[in-house]
Amino acid sequence: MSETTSDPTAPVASPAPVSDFVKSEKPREPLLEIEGLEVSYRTASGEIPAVRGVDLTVHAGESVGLAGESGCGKSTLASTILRLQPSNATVRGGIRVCGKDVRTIGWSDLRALRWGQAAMVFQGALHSLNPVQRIGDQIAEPIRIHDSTPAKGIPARVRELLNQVGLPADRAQAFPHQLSGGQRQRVMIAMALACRPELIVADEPTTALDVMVQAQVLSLLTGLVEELGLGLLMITHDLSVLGSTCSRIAVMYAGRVVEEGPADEVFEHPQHPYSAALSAAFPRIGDPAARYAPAGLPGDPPNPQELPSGCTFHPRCPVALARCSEYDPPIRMAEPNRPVACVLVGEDGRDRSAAQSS
Amino acid sequence: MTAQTSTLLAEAETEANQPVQRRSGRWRYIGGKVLGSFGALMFVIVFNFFLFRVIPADPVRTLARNRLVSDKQVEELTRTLGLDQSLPRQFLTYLQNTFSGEFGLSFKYRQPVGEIILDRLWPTLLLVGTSTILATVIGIYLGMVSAWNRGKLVDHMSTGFSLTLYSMPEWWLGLVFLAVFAVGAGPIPKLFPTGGLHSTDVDPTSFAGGLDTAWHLTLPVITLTLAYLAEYSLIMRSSLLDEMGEDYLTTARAKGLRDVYVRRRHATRNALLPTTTLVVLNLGFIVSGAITIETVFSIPGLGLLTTEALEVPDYPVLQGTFLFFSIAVILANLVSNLLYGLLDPRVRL
Amino acid sequence: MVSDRVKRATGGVAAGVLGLTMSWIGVSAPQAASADDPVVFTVGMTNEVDSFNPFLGIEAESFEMWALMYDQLITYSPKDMSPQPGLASDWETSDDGLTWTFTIRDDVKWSDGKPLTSADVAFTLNRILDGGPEAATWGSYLTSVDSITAPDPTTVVMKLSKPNAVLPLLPMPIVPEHIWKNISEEEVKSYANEGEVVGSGPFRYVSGTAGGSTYKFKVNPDYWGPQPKIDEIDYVVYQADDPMVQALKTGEIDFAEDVPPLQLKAIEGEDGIKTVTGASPSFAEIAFNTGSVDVDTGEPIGDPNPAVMDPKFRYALGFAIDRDLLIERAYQGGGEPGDTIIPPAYSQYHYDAPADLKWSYDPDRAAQLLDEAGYKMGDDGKRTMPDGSPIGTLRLLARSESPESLHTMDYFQEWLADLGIDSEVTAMESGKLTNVILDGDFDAFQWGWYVEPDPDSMLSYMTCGQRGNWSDSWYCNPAYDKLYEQQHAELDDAKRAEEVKQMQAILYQDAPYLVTAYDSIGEAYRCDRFEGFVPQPNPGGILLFQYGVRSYEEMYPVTHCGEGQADESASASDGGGLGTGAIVGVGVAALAAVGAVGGILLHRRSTADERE
Amino acid sequence: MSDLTLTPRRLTWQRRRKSAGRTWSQFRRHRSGMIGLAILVFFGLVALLAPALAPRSMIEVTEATGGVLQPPSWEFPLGTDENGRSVLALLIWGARVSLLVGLLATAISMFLGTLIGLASGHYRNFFGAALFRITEWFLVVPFLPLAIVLASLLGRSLLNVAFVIGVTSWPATALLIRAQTLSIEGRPYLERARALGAGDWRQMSRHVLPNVMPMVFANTTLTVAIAILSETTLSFLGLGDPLRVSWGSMLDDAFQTGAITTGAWWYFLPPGICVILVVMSFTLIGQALEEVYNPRLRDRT
Repeated sequence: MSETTSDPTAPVASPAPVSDFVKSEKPREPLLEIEGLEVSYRTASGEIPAVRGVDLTVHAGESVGLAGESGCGKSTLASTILRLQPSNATVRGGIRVCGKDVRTIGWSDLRALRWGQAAMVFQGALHSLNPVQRIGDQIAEPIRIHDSTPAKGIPARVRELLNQVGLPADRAQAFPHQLSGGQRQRVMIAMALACRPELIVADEPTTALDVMVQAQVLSLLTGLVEELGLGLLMITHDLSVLGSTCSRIAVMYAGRVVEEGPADEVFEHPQHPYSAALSAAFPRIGDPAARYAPAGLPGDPPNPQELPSGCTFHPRCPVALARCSEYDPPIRMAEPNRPVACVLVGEDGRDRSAAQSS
Repeated sequence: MTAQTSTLLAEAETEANQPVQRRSGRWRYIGGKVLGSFGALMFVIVFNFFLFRVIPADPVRTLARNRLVSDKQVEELTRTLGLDQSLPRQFLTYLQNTFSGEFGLSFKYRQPVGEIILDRLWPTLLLVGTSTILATVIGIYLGMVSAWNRGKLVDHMSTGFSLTLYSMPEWWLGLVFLAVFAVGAGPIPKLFPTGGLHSTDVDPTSFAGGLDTAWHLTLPVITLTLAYLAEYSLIMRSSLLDEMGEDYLTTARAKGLRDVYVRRRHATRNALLPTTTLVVLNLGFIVSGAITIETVFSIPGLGLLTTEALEVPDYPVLQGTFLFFSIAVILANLVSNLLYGLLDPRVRL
Repeated sequence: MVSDRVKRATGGVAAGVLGLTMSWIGVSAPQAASADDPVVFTVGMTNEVDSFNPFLGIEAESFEMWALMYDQLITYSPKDMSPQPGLASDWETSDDGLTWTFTIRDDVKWSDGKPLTSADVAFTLNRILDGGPEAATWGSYLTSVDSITAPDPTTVVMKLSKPNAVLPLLPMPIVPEHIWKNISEEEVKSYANEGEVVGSGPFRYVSGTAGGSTYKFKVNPDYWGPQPKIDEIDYVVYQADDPMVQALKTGEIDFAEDVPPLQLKAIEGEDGIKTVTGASPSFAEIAFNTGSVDVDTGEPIGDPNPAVMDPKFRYALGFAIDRDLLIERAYQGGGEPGDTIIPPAYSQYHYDAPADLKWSYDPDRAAQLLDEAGYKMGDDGKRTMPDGSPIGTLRLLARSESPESLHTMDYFQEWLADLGIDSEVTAMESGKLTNVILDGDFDAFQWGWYVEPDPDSMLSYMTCGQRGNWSDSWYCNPAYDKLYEQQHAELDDAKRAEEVKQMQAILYQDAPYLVTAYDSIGEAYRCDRFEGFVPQPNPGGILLFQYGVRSYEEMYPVTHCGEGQADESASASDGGGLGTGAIVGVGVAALAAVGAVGGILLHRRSTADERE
Repeated sequence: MSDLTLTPRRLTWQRRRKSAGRTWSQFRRHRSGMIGLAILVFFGLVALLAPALAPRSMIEVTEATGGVLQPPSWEFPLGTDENGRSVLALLIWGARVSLLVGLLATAISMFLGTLIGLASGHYRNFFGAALFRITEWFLVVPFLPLAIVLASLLGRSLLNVAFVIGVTSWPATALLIRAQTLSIEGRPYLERARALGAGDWRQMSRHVLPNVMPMVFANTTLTVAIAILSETTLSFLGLGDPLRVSWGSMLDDAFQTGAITTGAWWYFLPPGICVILVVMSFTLIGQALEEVYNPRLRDRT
């Protein structure tokens, strides 16, 4: 068991901005490395591709956001991280978590990794918690398996976790249906932190909550990630959530990452037309232009069984060129550390102006 | 009692008492249930009396035919059986007796019905008790195995096996077992006795007597067990399949639990909830189901007592056994409701 | 990851199961029979004893138990059921038939050692006279008896208001006064008479409860009569014939009572088993509605078809019935063709119709008699009433729980159709049939009667007085009633027999009943274990459940079929318990199961961490 | 004929045909459902064509030609019973009674169940609650003792047996329909109907019933399965119609005449197997229908 990076109870200096923290600490091995991941489902009506080649890395202390409309394969990707994908899925490419290749290690090692090194926070907490088991027991369960805390120490650890997520200790005796949506999500987070993992994968953690509670839960999650120096992979369709919580954002469309880069870059200056449309869909307070610009995209996400030819976004792309319908642009660096998969970016990533005029 | 009916009753129960929970505490829930059962008991007691009075046959005539001669003797018999009183009068004495726990004298055996029922009770309880326990354990295990291996061969085989047993009259299965194992067909020797509870030359109270009774009960218990395990395995299977679709199992797997613990500690335990209530509910109906098995295997239990009493008709005995069967069902119903309230926190306040 | 605790547990379970199976085999291996073992005679039957209290029970099985436990004043001779001395060694009656004096034996003792005296006899008979359940069961034997006294320990005097030809027949069991005198009228209604029973009969009650499935008796060592050669009798009740017959084949029981004809044929050939088909004093008949009336007002009630009310019509139908076919098909060979209501078993009173009147299967004679009676064949092939109007459809009622009843009526419908008479068969519960009979809404039905040794009761059912009570054919013939009264008071046996036969002659002509068959009872026993049964009536009668216990007294154990002598060293109880072969089979199966389970568990342990 | 001229009545019938077509196409995909249907059609034909397959005289005791309990031979493919009748002929005629009683009993139980279920679901007042309580009480009364008593009470004819089974199995249907009614009553369009002045009876018959019918139809097939089992059991206990041959009565005769001990397997095996096949066919069809109408159950197979 890797020792914890920092003592959770020790006070931390004022939280340094995440981005420069990452830069200075480059040499450490990434927590999560996904290279050329492809996932497709065997169904009665043939193979359905869900993820068509994704590269993604998350370093300790770094929080990466993964955005995309529903059906773009982001949840499938999340499930492969801990090899939780259903039996009819075929996975190709590499997934390394804390240095171990998740697809090839034996079951006992995988089980040690699950929740030991990487934990998940699911979307609908009411469904993801066992309805007939007390909250305290559900949190204690992973501790008993992974952690070395002695049996009598576990209740204390559970109380500590509940405090960490801002819940009163007596909530341990309650059942899931006796808690509100926000409280349940906090329990999920407490459960995720139970074995002091290094990586947290949050799959749509706040989608089911109303805005006010969503803000609280997000600040709690990001605060803890910073405080404990964990790696966070936040998956959601809500770009504005990623913008305010993550250091880097990757945008996925129809099973592939179409743009990646520092959060504010991608949010403010999206290179890929889809990211632009996505960020435009979320109004910013105080920005008058947002009030007039017609937000949203025509059409719906493509049906994975009949993906459009060439660049899969071209039917809905406002700046699509004639070439886009046959040519599927590979990912290229628009700027250092800014991969974008769009023909407009061009080989050297410079001649964007020409594209805008046509 | 079919799987489908019992699920309905359970759903009706939870749905029916839904409004009650919200406003009141657990005691109110239990109180409501007990009151409901008491109402049912009253209904059964009254229903019981009139049901048998309407049978056209006159017990005195049937009893006396071929044996008694003078009409003086017939009057004498009518008086000793208390049948000369007017119907309302009989109803009053009936009520007094029932509440004072005295069920009157059997017309045929002239013994207090309570005693006869107690004498004939233990074979039925022994038969039904062991069969239910076995049927529940095997049925649930079978349901679990076929749910976890849905679509695989073992699932098709076990569902097919359960479906065949479910569609089979259990007493016919008993007949086949008798023909094959008790009478001996071809190579199979006469392994088991053809009926009854004891061999004549063994003292029933001794240990050997106990073994002898067990030896006599083996075939009937196997028959009844097979008949009811089919139903339980089908109930368990569908309840487990419902659970398997839930997200909290993915969470459990994500927590690093071994698959077998995911099943045992989470899926099966939650699936057991509705199944146990249905099984307990079913218990009440098994007691009356034993009638056919007791007839085939000549076991002097309550089931047989009922069919014999019907020929006379022996009103007191019929009322006694019918009341007993109804109480068994009402109790099973009550226990199943309370159990459901106890086991499933979502229901309890 | 799996704790050792689980491993140890599975090991323990396996050992436990093993131990149990081994003990099971050891304990119940059949003990070898040794010479001084008690000679146990086991009887299988298909009906329970309803009460051991001789004043309450009604079933035939209960009568048998009382006959074993208690003595009777008078018993029946096995040969022809005529009265024989019992407790009363001698009896005589005054000329006017109003005083009967019985001499009681002085050498009889109760099982608790007290002597049995005339006081016990008088006490028992007076209890019956006083009414209550005692009268309900035995009252008919003491009709018109006024008083019973016991002037001295060996004489009992009975005073009558009217002569009663049924006497001296007194088959009621004599109970000990010193026990029964403190059982009140109310208590006797539910007095089970089980547990400590004081009796004087050839056997003593050991165990068994009313409605239970096993009853045990042991021999009375100082019985005054012939000393039985068997030590114990066990009765076992089976709910159906099948298991009983099987038990006889496997040797669980030595005697099977009332075996249906088909199964009797099936085991006829078995070695060590002898089968007997004995005439039983009961008959089955097709009864007609000879004219149902309201007994008080005399007004006709119900709606009988006029044709069945005409004696000629009924008599003619007597020739339409093929009784041999009925016996062979409906009774599967278990019976004899019937003719009158007193069965041939009571040869003294049985009436044989003269050749010219005697029924036989002769449809032409039936057609001819119908024509003579005016029921001519209409042009539509259907016979009409004498006045030409159509007869309509006769309603034939059968009892739904008796296959013989259903099949008899099926055949009767067909034979009527052959004669051009329409009819339809309806089946109903016997309880409901009784109500229909009392309302008179029927033309014909099928039922039967069990006839007691004294014909008086059976003959009374056909008198006008019994209409609306026990008479089910509504038959009323003053000449018949006059003869009934005469025989009821006739003390001279020969004269009485003559009068009884005349009554049957009248019934034969008027034909309210077409007696179809005399039932017979099938019995089977292990002739390699017991012999020496005394049939009643002899020959051709049944072996057990007779009037009297002579068979139990005369039978003796043997070792092989045929006329084996009384062999002291007979081993009577080698049957019972598990066949050794069976136990070994079961034991081996249990062992294999344990092995298999152990194997699976071990396999799963080793691959634990490989699996998901 | 363009759609415009469609009268509302023809429109509803067209929609019903289309939905029936959809049901059939979905049903066809259930392999088990189809097997059940095949078995049922086979036995249905046997029952219908009974007089052609085996002349009625073959089951008359008086016309019996074979010996007693003869093993199968060319003349009697399934041997003879204790009266010498051909067991095969009895089996064919027995199908008639078993199916007839099963369907009749279900009709009664469906009629009673639907009526009481609708009423107890629809009426919120005391009347509705009382009906529900009574249904629950009747469900509590054990089936077999009540059936035995009623059978001996009414006498033993085909109609009475069907009535007895119907009367003792309606509570289950009533509960199902009550649950469905409650869920439908909650829907807004019923308030609209009520607002438009629809009376209780109109609401129930026009609005609730058509929605409940599909579920009832699926439940019917399951009830028929149980009704046939009950008929067989009652006949075995000797409470069936003595004048008609049914599989249950054949088994009763077999048991009474000792076919078990005399080893006349050809007399007691075939009726049992026929009962199993028919009951299973109805259960399979019922389950398949349930899945067609209730997708949530779809993953159950």
